Amino acid sequence: MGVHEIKPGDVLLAVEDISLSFGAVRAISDVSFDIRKGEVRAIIGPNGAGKTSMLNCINGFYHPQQGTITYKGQKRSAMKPYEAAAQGIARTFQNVALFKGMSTLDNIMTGRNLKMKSNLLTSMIWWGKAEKEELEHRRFVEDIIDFLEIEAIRKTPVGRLPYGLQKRVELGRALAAEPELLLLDEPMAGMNLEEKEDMCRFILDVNDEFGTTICLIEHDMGVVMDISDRVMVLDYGGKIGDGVPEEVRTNQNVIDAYLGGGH
Amino acid sequence: MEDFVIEFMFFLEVLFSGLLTGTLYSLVALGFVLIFKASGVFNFAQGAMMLFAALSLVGFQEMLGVHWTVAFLLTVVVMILLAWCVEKFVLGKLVNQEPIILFMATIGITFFLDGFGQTLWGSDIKPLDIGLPTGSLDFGGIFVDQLELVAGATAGGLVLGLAIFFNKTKIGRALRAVADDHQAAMSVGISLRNIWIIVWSVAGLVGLVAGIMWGSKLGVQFSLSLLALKALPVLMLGGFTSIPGAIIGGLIIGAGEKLAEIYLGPFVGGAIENWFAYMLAMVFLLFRPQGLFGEKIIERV
Amino acid sequence: EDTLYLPKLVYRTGPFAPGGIPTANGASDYWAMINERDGGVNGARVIYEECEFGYNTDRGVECYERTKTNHGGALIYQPYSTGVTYALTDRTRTDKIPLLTMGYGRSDAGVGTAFPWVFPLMTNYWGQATGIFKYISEQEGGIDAMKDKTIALVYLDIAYGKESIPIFRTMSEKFGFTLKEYPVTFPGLEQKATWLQVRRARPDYIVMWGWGAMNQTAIKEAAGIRFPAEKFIGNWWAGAEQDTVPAGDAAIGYKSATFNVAGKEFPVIQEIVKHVYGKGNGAGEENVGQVLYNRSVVTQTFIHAGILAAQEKFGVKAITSEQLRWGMENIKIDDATAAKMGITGMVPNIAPTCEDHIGGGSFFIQQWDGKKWNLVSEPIEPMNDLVVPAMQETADKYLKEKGLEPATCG
Amino acid sequence: MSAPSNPLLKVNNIEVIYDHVILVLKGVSLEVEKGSIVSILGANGAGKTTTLKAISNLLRSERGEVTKGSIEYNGADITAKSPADLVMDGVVQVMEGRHCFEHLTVEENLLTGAYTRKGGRSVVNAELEKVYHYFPRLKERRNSQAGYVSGGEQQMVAVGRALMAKPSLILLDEPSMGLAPQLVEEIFEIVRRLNVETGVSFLVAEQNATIALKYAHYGYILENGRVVMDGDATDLANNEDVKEFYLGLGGDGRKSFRDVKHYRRRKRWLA
Amino acid sequence: MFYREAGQFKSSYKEDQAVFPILQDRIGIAILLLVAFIGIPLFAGDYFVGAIMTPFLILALAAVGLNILTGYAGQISLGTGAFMAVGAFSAYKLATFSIALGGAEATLPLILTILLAGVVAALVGVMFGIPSLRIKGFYLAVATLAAQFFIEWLLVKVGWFTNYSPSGVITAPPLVVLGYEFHTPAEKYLFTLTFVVVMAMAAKNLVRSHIGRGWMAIRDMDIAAEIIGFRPLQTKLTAFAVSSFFCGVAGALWAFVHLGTVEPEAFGINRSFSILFMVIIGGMGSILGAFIGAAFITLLPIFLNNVPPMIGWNIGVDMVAHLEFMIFGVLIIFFLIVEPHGLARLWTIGKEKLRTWPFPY
Ligand SMILES: Nc1ncnc2c1ncn2[C@@H]1O[C@H](COP(=O)(O)OP(=O)(O)OP(=O)(O)O)[C@@H](O)[C@H]1O
Ligand SMILES: Nc1ncnc2c1ncn2[C@@H]1O[C@H](COP(=O)(O)OP(=O)(O)OP(=O)(O)O)[C@@H](O)[C@H]1O
Ligand SMILES: [Mg+2]
Ligand SMILES: [Mg+2]
Repeated sequence: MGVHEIKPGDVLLAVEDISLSFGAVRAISDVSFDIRKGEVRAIIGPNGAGKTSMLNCINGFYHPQQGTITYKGQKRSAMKPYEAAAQGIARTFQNVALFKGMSTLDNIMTGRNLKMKSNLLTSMIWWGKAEKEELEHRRFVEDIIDFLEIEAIRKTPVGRLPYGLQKRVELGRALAAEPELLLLDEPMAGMNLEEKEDMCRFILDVNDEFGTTICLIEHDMGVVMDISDRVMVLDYGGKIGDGVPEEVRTNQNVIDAYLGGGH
Repeated sequence: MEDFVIEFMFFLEVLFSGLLTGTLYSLVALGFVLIFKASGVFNFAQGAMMLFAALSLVGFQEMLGVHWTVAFLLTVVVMILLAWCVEKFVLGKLVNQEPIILFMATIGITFFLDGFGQTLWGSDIKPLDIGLPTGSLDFGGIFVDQLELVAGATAGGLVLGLAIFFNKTKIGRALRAVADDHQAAMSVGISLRNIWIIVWSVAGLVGLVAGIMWGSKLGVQFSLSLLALKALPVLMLGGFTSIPGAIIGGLIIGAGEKLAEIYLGPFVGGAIENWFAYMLAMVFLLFRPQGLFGEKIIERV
Repeated sequence: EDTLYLPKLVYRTGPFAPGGIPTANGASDYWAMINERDGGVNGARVIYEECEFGYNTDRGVECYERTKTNHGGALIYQPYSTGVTYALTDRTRTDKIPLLTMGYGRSDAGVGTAFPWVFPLMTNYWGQATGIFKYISEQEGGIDAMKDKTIALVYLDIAYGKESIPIFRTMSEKFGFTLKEYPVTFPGLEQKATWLQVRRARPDYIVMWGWGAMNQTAIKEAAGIRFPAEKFIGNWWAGAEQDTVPAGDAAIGYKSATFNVAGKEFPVIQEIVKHVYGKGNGAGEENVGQVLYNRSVVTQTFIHAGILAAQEKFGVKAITSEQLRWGMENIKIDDATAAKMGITGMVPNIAPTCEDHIGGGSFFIQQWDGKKWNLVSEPIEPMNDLVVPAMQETADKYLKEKGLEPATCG
Repeated sequence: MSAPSNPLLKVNNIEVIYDHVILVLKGVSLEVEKGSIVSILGANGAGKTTTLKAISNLLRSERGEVTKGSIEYNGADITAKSPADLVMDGVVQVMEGRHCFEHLTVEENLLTGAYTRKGGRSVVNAELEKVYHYFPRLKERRNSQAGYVSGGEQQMVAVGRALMAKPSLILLDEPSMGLAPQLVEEIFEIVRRLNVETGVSFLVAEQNATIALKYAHYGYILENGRVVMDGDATDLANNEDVKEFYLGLGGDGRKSFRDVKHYRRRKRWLA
Repeated sequence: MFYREAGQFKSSYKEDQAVFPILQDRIGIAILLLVAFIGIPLFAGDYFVGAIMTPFLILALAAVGLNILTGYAGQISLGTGAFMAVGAFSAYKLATFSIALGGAEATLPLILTILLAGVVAALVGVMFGIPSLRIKGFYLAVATLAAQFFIEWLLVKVGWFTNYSPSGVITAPPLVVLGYEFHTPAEKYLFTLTFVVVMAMAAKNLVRSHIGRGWMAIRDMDIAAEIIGFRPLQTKLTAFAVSSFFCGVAGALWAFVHLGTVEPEAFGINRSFSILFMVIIGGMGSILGAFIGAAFITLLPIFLNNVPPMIGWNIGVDMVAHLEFMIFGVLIIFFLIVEPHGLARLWTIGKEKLRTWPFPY
């Protein structure tokens, strides 16, 4: 069945009371929320609240025991991560998950794989089809590299990059897939102010230049409150708040459970 | 009816001798497990260590004409020395490298030991006799090899002892820590040095015991090191990190390959033991990718 | 100065060293003796050179290529390894160097027209199989007595071990005994399953096609199932001190084929003791007189005879490998030459020709008494009526696949 | 505090090279007074982690080496000491990026932290309880494999594990990474408590400058491999540049992250 | 290594993506090829060409194959020998196929025979690759070891594979391409060299394509790879297929070009191990590494073995062999300590140093 067109503002992804548990541990319990096309959606909450697990459910790495996920108006049963990727969901990870053995460039190129068609034979011969394709995508990737200002480390094996830069490369890899929905798990952890600002710029640019829908997890309240359109708050796997930053900031439960006195 | 009984007796005999042979494999596998547990290193040199130990034992007996117990002690010393060298000149310099690299390093050790052992003790086949019983006992038509009984008992004892040592002492925990993350282990003050020397010594000792068992069976010769290949499926089936796994795996593989050889073999031309052992292990792994008792493989983002 | 270059591929290391060492020592001692005693062959000094290949085929080939052109060219090769033999069959053909594979290698290599450069001599595996069967039937009182008998063939499950199976099958059809085949997985360190089966089958005789570590394990296992040792017969690669000594008492009574006799009493061995060890040289005193040692010595004497024949025919001392081929095809080991070589009673007589690279040899059965090997049979002739056609058949197939023309003799 | 007489830790102008080719530290010097909290600030790749690893000597296992300069602890040169010995001497590092022992449970992880502790179970258990008291969350998850607990929980494990060794100098590498805001505060509260109560000294590499300077006595600022600035935490906190580039308090107070999109600040101390 | 870019400006991505971006390298490679194709056959003796270079090249090809599987896709394999055997024996069957139909002239063209043999090996490889979806790391070795022993056994057991030759050996037909017979060692060497060069180039192209990146992604972090859209099974199986194809061809060459008459034992477990060693020592994930590794594992021992006689130091051959073993072992360890990522990496680092000399940093 064809997926009907989704306009900005419509619900891109709807999560209906899903629950996920690992043996005794209840990581998520009956959480429902939605992500609208074109918005920046934030998920916050104390450590171990179930934020990462939520992303894992969305892109099919975890399969909730209960509840449904509707993407582009299509209810989907348990799917494999690579199927989710094929549908335009890309993400970054909390513990950087780059391909350590490869250069920055190659890492970002892997983001293009779903778009590359040349087969074994043509790739072996290389000259002609494969090379042409490779160059096209290389151009696209170089744009991303410029955009993220990591030209200098193009050829560096990522294993050696400082933590912050690794996160940036990871973002690049996700962007390379030209995703419709971009999931970011603590993209700014371990960055200093200036780098966070850069990161924000990238996220916001992606958001309004390509209209990419973004769902991010972040512990830096400053960032979250400033750049996100709507914020959902999880605690012990349950949803304790959802709404525009202002509401959330003032929501007593949220303050008790998460923000603490400091804010 | 009559021949059914005979058939059944025979089946029992096959099963039993399979299990015993299995314990002989476990003896070899045990050495692998110890070292893998302690460093995530797949120690290719285990076979060579076993051969080297056995060679040294016989060598000392011949050369010095001493009683085997003395030779045994001398050999133990040698193996500890070996462990020390391995740490000092090899592993100590390869901390925090990927397992495959350490694996390759142990291959270097293998080549060295093979050469060194033969230089010291020659390549001739040497009978090894420390008075272990030979020949078979007859339990109402079921023959049981005495040597294998002894081997089985020894294997059981070793496993028990080691299991206790590694689970009851804090060294046990330290080992698993090291295997998980060399750097983090150092950062909490675990001295890789000591851990590795201890473990390689113990592995050397286990190798010596295995060497004695197989040596009295086959005579001490280069081929002993080939036994490593018999231990591999045992190891994988039991799980690289599990001491009890080594023995259970041994029993399963031993019985499995014998039964297969005798009840399947004839239909396909026989001599299927070798690959059957691996196929069997593979089937188990398909259901438990970390082996029966191995540590679960963490899959998480 | 005239020299004769005899390189030898040896394996003094690795898993098969126990068999490789005495073999190598025999050769090196023999030529040391010849040089020492007669200053070479007719005054042409023998350059004997070893190349270690550890029973590893690649290295064997490398050794061959390394040595073949040294010292004016190698005269002949004797690899003592099935794998290397196969790998060298082509190469020696192109390089025109004889390949002496006495007692091993392809069974069909005896067909001189198909394998002009290969010399199995004596007998091949098929001949040996038929001979062993003959011996057994004699024990049982004649071929007919074999009808209701069972023979178990325990063999190492590699190319070498399987070589004798076809001929055994033919014989069991022809003579009506039951044949039971029991492969042993390489390298044969662990044979429980095999012997449990043997025990259940209760054969009258066991014939073993084994090599290396497999042998003494088998001998022990056989004792383990209480099988009468004197009805357990190995082929001639399963009948050396290296196989019986480690097996201890289990080996007492065990029999095996051999085409050479063990012991020190033979003149040639005495000469070696006198001229080599007597002068404080020699490769390994402990091996002198052992089966494999003597076998190697005998093999060298055949080469020696070949050289003499060639020297005589071509009237040169430093003969070439091609001339040696003629020599090998024209050796006559009769009582006279045997005496001259000092091998009287040590090995059966043979007389190969251009077409027949076996030379109608025969062999003995020997038995281990716990200390030494003793002959327990007269020379046994193979059943050539069975063997020869079979050889011819596979030899022709070989030529066809290789796209080769049979060599002409004349 | 002015140039101190006999600091607990003294790093003299060290140079660090990785893989024999990559020069990372180009002469870093710093000192940690006994009983003080010192923080290192700096951009990504400035060399904070490298500095800490050089001190705890974990560098070698990364194929990096200190090629110039010296590191003294309690007046003794420790450049040659093995990490294990250093822990014995009371120098413990909490590594960047949650290095847990994945296959061990949370509790086992903490217990390995006490590997070097003498004096029986009781002592260790007491310590364990303390850590659980600091991080209640860990107590809840004590029996689950560390590999499966959440990122923040892993971070807690890493910090807690270091505390178990009862060290006298703790090297913290980005302790706040991935922790919820109130926990960040808590961690630094713990740091202060330990510092005040038991006189433990801290060397903290931290990106969150605001909080780092709030709790530290002294601070260093690293820019690609060199110390470009150091001073008392309070002085640093009031330094205009630091304010702007690390605390995000330009002349006109804190900027919104939305606005940064329209301009780029780029200034570096001459390094 | 930021400075790597220094002075290496490329005006187009095409140039930047060239296999040898740096001029000096291109010249070096050109010279190397000249020597290999012209110098060696002209000036080197039969021994060097026939007994050193040819086997070395064939094994290097197998190492390239295994490197694709283990070095690039991260799947440890101890079945290389078996896959080579499959190549050799299917080549034999294919070559003798039409002989069976009568009329030797009606045989398949040799090149085709060898390539098809590779394809057969690829299929077998895929079959034994399937468990890799669930079994990982060292445990995966079990699957490939099963392949190793099973296939070895099968070839010995089933007479059909050897056209019922009683000794279980196969004999290769003469090497005839378009009526020209490759006979002398030099000719055979050139035959091999051509194969190896072409296929190595193909391998290089493959690993720098998106397929190769897929393999490396799976190797470095299979979960992340799956999440960004690589299908694990598909990716792994392609790796198995391609790898086995290379090994298969290598096996066919080994039987047809190098040995001529082979028994299955020629492709035993030791072969599998030695090729794995080549990959690790040479450098995982490096085509160049496969060659350096092959050189190290095959040539070094021979060299060591030749040294004592050369320097006129006559000790027994057994002693020489023992020394060879020991020194070889020590060298393996030594190089691993100097550069764990293999000789190829050592080589590149060396070049880095050269390029930035005299100012290392
Ligand atoms: N695969 C798993 N197996 C077992 N427990 C798990 C697994 N994944 C997550 N958990 C548990 O589920 C809970 C939620 O984990 P999750 O990673 O989603 O937390 P989080 O919100 O991302 O926290 P943080 O902010 O620290 O990353 C945690 O208690 C964690 O221990
Ligand atoms: N193992 C290594 N091999 C080579 N270079 C390395 C290695 N580790 C770090 N580097 C380099 O050293 C420099 C400093 O790295 P380091 O991790 O110390 O920075 P950092 O200040 O800790 O950054 P972050 O704040 O992101 O953790 C970086 O440029 C990095 O590329
Ligand atoms: Mg998380
Ligand atoms: Mg850092």
